[in-house]
Amino acid sequence: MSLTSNIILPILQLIVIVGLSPLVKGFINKIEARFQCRRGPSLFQPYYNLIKLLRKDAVVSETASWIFRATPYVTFVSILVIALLVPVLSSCVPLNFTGDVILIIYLFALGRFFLALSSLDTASAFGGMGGSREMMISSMAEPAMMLSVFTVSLTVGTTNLGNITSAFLNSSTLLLNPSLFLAFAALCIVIIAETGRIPIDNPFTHLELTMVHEGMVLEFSGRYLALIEWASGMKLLILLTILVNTFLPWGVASGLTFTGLIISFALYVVKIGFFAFLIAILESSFAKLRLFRIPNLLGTAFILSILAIISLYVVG
Amino acid sequence: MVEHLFIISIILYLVGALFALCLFKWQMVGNYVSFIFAAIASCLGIATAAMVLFNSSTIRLDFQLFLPVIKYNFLLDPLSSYFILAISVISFVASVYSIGYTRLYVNKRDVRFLGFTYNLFLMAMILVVSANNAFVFMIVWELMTLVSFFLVIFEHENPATRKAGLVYIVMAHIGSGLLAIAFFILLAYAGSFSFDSFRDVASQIPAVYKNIVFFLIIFGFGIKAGIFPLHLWLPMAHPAAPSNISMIMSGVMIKTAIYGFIRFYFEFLTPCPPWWGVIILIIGATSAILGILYALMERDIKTLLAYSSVENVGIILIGIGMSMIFKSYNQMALSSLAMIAGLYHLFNHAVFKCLLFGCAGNIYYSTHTKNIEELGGLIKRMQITAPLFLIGALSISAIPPLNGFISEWFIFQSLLNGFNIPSVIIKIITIICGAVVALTGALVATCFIKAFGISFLAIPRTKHAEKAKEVPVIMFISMGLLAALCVFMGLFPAKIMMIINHVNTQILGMNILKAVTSYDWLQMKIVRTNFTELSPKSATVFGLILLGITLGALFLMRPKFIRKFYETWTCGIAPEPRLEYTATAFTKPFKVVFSNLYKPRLEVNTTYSVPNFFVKSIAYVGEITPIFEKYLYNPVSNFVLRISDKARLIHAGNIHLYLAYIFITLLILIMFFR
Amino acid sequence: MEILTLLLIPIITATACVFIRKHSISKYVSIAGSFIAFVYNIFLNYDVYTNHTLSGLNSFFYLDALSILSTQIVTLVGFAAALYSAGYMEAELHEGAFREKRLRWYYFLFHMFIFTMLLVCVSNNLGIMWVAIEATTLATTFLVGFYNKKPHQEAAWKYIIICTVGITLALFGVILTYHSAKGVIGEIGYALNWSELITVADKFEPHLIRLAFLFILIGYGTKAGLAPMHTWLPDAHSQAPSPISALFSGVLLNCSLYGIIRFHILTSKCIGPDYSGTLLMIFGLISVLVSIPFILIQKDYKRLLAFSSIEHIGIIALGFGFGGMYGVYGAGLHAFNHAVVKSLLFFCSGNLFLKYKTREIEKIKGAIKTIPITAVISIIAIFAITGTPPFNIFVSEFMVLAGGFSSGSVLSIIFSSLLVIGIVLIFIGFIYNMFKMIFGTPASVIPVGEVSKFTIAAMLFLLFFVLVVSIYVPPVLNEILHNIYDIVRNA
Amino acid sequence: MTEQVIVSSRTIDILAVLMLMTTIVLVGTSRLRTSIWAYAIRSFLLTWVSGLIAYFSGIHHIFIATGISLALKVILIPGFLFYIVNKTKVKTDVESVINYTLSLLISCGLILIAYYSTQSIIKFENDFMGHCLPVSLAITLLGFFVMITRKKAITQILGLLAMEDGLFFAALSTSYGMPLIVELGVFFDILVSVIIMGIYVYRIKETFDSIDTDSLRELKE
Repeated sequence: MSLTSNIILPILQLIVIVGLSPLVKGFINKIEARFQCRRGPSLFQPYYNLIKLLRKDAVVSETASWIFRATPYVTFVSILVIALLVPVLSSCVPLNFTGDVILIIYLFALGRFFLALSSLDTASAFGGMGGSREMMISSMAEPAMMLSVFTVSLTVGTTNLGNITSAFLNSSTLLLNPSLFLAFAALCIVIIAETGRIPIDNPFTHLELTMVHEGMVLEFSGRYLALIEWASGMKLLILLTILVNTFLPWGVASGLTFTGLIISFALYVVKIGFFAFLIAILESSFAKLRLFRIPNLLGTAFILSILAIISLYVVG
Repeated sequence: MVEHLFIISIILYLVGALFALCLFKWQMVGNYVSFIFAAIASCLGIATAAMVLFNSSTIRLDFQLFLPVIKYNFLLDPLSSYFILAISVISFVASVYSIGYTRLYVNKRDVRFLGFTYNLFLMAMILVVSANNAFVFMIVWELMTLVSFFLVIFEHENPATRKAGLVYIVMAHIGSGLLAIAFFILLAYAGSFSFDSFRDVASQIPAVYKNIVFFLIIFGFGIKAGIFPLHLWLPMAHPAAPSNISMIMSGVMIKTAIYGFIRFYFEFLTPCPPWWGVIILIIGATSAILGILYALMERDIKTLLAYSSVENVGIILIGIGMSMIFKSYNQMALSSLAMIAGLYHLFNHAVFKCLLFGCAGNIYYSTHTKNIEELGGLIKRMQITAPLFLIGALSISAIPPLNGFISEWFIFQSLLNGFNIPSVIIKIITIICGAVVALTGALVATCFIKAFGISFLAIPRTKHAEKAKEVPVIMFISMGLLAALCVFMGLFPAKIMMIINHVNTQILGMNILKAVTSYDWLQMKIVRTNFTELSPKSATVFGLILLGITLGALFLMRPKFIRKFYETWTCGIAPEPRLEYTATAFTKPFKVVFSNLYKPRLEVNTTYSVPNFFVKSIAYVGEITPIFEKYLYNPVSNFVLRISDKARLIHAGNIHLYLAYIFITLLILIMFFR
Repeated sequence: MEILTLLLIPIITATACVFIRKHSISKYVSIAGSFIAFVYNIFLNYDVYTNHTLSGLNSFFYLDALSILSTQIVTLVGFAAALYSAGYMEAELHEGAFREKRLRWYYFLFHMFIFTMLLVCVSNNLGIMWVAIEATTLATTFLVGFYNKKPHQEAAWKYIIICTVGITLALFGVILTYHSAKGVIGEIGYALNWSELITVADKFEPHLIRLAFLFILIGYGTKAGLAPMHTWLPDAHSQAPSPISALFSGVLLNCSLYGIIRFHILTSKCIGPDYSGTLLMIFGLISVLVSIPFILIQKDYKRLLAFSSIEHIGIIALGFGFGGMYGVYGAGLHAFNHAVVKSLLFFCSGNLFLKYKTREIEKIKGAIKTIPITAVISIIAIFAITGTPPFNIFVSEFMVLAGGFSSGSVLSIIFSSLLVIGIVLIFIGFIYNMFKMIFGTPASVIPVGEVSKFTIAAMLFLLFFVLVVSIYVPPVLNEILHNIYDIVRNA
Repeated sequence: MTEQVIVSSRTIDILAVLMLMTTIVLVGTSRLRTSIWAYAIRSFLLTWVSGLIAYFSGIHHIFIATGISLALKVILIPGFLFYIVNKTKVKTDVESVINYTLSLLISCGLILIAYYSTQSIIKFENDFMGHCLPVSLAITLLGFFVMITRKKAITQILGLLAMEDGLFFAALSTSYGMPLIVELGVFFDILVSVIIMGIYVYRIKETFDSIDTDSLRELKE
């Protein structure tokens, strides 16, 4: 592929992911508000919050060390790098060569690692609690995620998301595979766990004993909080993107034509919107699970993904 | 040339040992001398290994010295030199580190003895991986065990240390006994002790004997490698030894067992049936997951690191096992891919585990405690140790762009390639191992977040931690080297793979360097498999660019950004250590989730100043049951002792009985052997 | 003639010791005597080394590689023991364990003991060999009961009764051999001379020889401490003074085994090696297995060492039973190594006893603090005796095992595998007890410091051989071992 | 084969059986002095045998051996034993571990074993003195048996002596005795060992004030 595309596409992807991620949050909040018969804040409220926070100075705990101050940047940047590794509008990913889905998973781990550290850094009990719970949930989610990803990459024969998407685009019959549906189900559960939505974790609570993700970031403020919020928003969007562009890749531009990009963008927005809508329904129709029920849910995901693999191997 | 270097390095080790012993008065000097000798010798070792590897040659040294009937053969081929490389790198670093660390003991204990055994230990390890003769191998193997045993019981006043030493030497010796039987069975076919003859008869040994040898080897080397459930000695001995010794034991000594596995399974016992590989694979997966689960529950930082060594050995064995499976299905390219994964992780683990043990040593040096519950806030007091430990922690949890990630990635790639295996069962087993590795990775991250966060961050929990201060500079120099190595091996995997490829070409006869490396559109060398490519270098570059952009944008948005410092909000009270989250609490969720494995036992006993009203103190005891000791080791040993106790009736002290023995023996012989 | 001189040296020393009343002199006399014997024997060594056999007094004496190895061991350990008893008995004397004038008899019997053992090794006539072996028992009975308390008398009684019975049975074997030899040779006088018998052994009457070997095995086996005839051994070893125990384990057992081996060679020349070899293997293995439990749960460290002697005699027997280059060479080397190391260990135990006044393992702690030199030496010796590389016993055990595995027969492979397991278990027992005694911090107020110079000298002397042989077998020894292999093989 | 040889061989066989009977007496009796007498008689018979053999084989050194054994085994040693018995003033009856009828039965079994195990050898000998080897083996085994079952220290000595008689008889009957030097050595050993044992019997009596070997059970695991 030409040099121009290698310049343009990354920028496009970054703009889309970075730009749209607050909107997704806003959208979900709006829908949920509707379900609760409220008018709810405006779609663009998250943008206002971010801008407000970015304008502010930060208050830092005096027990905290440089780890605490480095964390927001690490998290944010690691997510940005991931944003370059997933196919968003076009199936040819700019940084295809730099890494595959395994790299993506471990880049998420990088951000999580630093968040958990900084949660311990400010000698407060809530942070540690949030951190340990977060680690527990993500560890439980890890095998299911890995296996469902493996299922997909084994059907296609590559672990590069870009190649996966294009392969599915080229032959849609590949997609009609029961094991892929199992993998899809598993991945959905995993994504909910990873992004800390209900029923795993409640992103709106600040009730101490129920906090998981919020507990970790409790001590951040100002610019740091903005970066972390934004990063988590982007994480949600990226995971959704992976989901849609892997399992329903229709319309994703294979080349780099202007029209193609426009179409795929439009379809992309629709798909993401759809899934955001589903999340909103889910969140407003379920209650949060007890902490030690969560492993059962993730275990289910794991079983699903194992079934996916086995069916792939045994049936073919 | 090379052989001279090799011999010189061995001699230097010996000289260092003797010097250490000879300098009676000046312990400090003896200390310096012995460790400097060791450092020089290990440099020579590095040079030797590098030479052999780069003009991938094999060099034989045969001596007919000393003992009559037996020859002393040594062989430097790529495989052994790869291990010599690892050992020498680690021992160089450790020697430099020891110069500083040993000050802890000067004029308190006999440092001369430490230096003496230390040098012998390094020499023994080098000889183990270069021996080419069963007899020599057994000698140096046991020498290694013996010397390390003396290092383990260096502080023998402490009963725990004595127990550790006892368990270590006993288990190690059982292992060597099994090894000896394996060697002898091979000898019965080869007719000579030399490994060359073993290689020659490899194909002629009948299957049943091969299987016997296979299992003997699993146990013989497995004990040294610390695979579950033979790991018992490892978490006892490694913490008991001085930190500079645990660096080496955990870093490279247990790897000599891996060397043994490779030697046997890829040279003496070829061709091996697939199920051998499967067994190794399963053993690896089990050790990995169980090792990290036990590490998670540990509060003693060195024990934690020891358990994590068990886990990493497991991961290495997964690589080796995959390689064996592919080899027995004659898919050499994949086999060498898996071998790359295993050997890469082997080197990585050596590096970061050595780094981490070094940091643990620093902590012990300045706080005199190994219990992380008593630490905290060290990041402000030990400002160089902290980042070093962080780098170690990041790379052991396989966080890109550090070296741990690369080998993890390769492991995943080779496990994914399991779909090439004909048998469905094995396919499924490999993929389940993939899931296990994923879970392990996540748990490792948790474990080391705990280790780093609790011991380095927030407020000191005890006086030890408050009074902590930075350690002598010389200890950093070495560990800085290791940290740099972590980053380097993370960013330039192709270089390391070039080295490992020499090993592959030797033991698998397969050169896949072309297949696994290529160039991207920026003409940077990247790693690739049949699934995908990986270029941590450029990923990092892009990451840095993006970081720059982010910072720039933020600066533009608010040029004069300032931070205000306040104390943490703890619901109104002033923050104090007792409010902090502890290591136990941090891993509590896992204890609940995996309670079937841990069988946790907890008791809370409260003492009242006024009964049932005013609590004076609450003692909380929570511990996990060591199931392997309880359900495996104790029953066996009790059984043996009970039998022996029964046997005492033979010597009842009655002379008539004694005469009757003779009489009956006589009659039996007369009746039946006449 | 040279051989006669070798025999005269201890006799002269013994008589001299009787007449010297003062211990301060007699100890030097005995040391000197045994030292001369030791040096002299080295020269004899070279004679045998050059011309393979040596005979004297119109072939009444006969020296070949097998016997020179034994005499070498006798004189070597004998010298060390003399050196050691100089220090040990003096310390005991100061303790008031016995009156000074009894020491004369101690030295007299000591050297008579050495004399009888030398006679065993050098006599050409198998009958005389029998007489000499019986004589060793008689010479040592009073040494076993030297302290003359209840346990010592009991040990002495058991010792003399059991051993005499055994030896008596052996006499039956000798008679049968003589009978069958007369059938072939006819001429009476030389009919029991080894040098004659070996030439005509193939013409013997097989049934007689088979029966004869059984009696010899039982009889001399009793003296050699092969299980299940070993029962006298722990008692005698634990009750005798440490230098005597050292001689017992190191030398006496070897001498009796030497007798068995002679007949083993005859038998295998007559009816092939399998019969006697298998018997040796069986008894060797039984001895190893029997010793395991008692080593694992032992409470008395001298008994511990005694049982370990049983094990090692078993290993030597196994080695000869396996046969083959590795087996025989290893067995011979093992005999030497075991003699040296075990005597060294008994010396260590003696020092422990002098320091702690008890033979119970439980009551000893932190020896490395109180008697550092002894402790370090005993650590080395313990690792050596358990066959841990890089020490000498490992080499010989390794060769014996190699002989077992490479001999090809399934039985011997099974036996050697069992042997390996046994060795490992015994190692465990030893190390466990070593931890109890050597390490840790001494419990009560034991004065720090070694007891006597002589004891340390003796231990260092033996330690030297331990360390040397563990990395280097001297050419003389090597040649002798090869000759032994030839002797056994030519049968 | 000349008349005289046959006669003497028959006589020797008869003497052999007599010796066996004395040994059975040793097994069967419950009186210490009786068993010492039995030993003396057996030794006398043995001396007779060796005299006979010396006579018709005409080998001179056997005469010497005969003389020595007469002096030693018939006179000296029994005398010494009687002396010990008187000196230690033990109760003069023998306790046995197992009762007498049973031990007699067992001794029958032992005699059978002796015959059984030597038959393969006798087959190859001429019929001349066919009983001697089995009988001597039987005597040895019986002596051994006595050592095992009798509790008194002295009876153990007697058992030992019985064994040695058996051996001498074997040596004489099969091959006209051993070479003289060996014979002398053996005699010497026997004498010394009996003396030493006697001394120990005395000492044990002193310290344990009984010569019952059951009291010697301190040394055990």
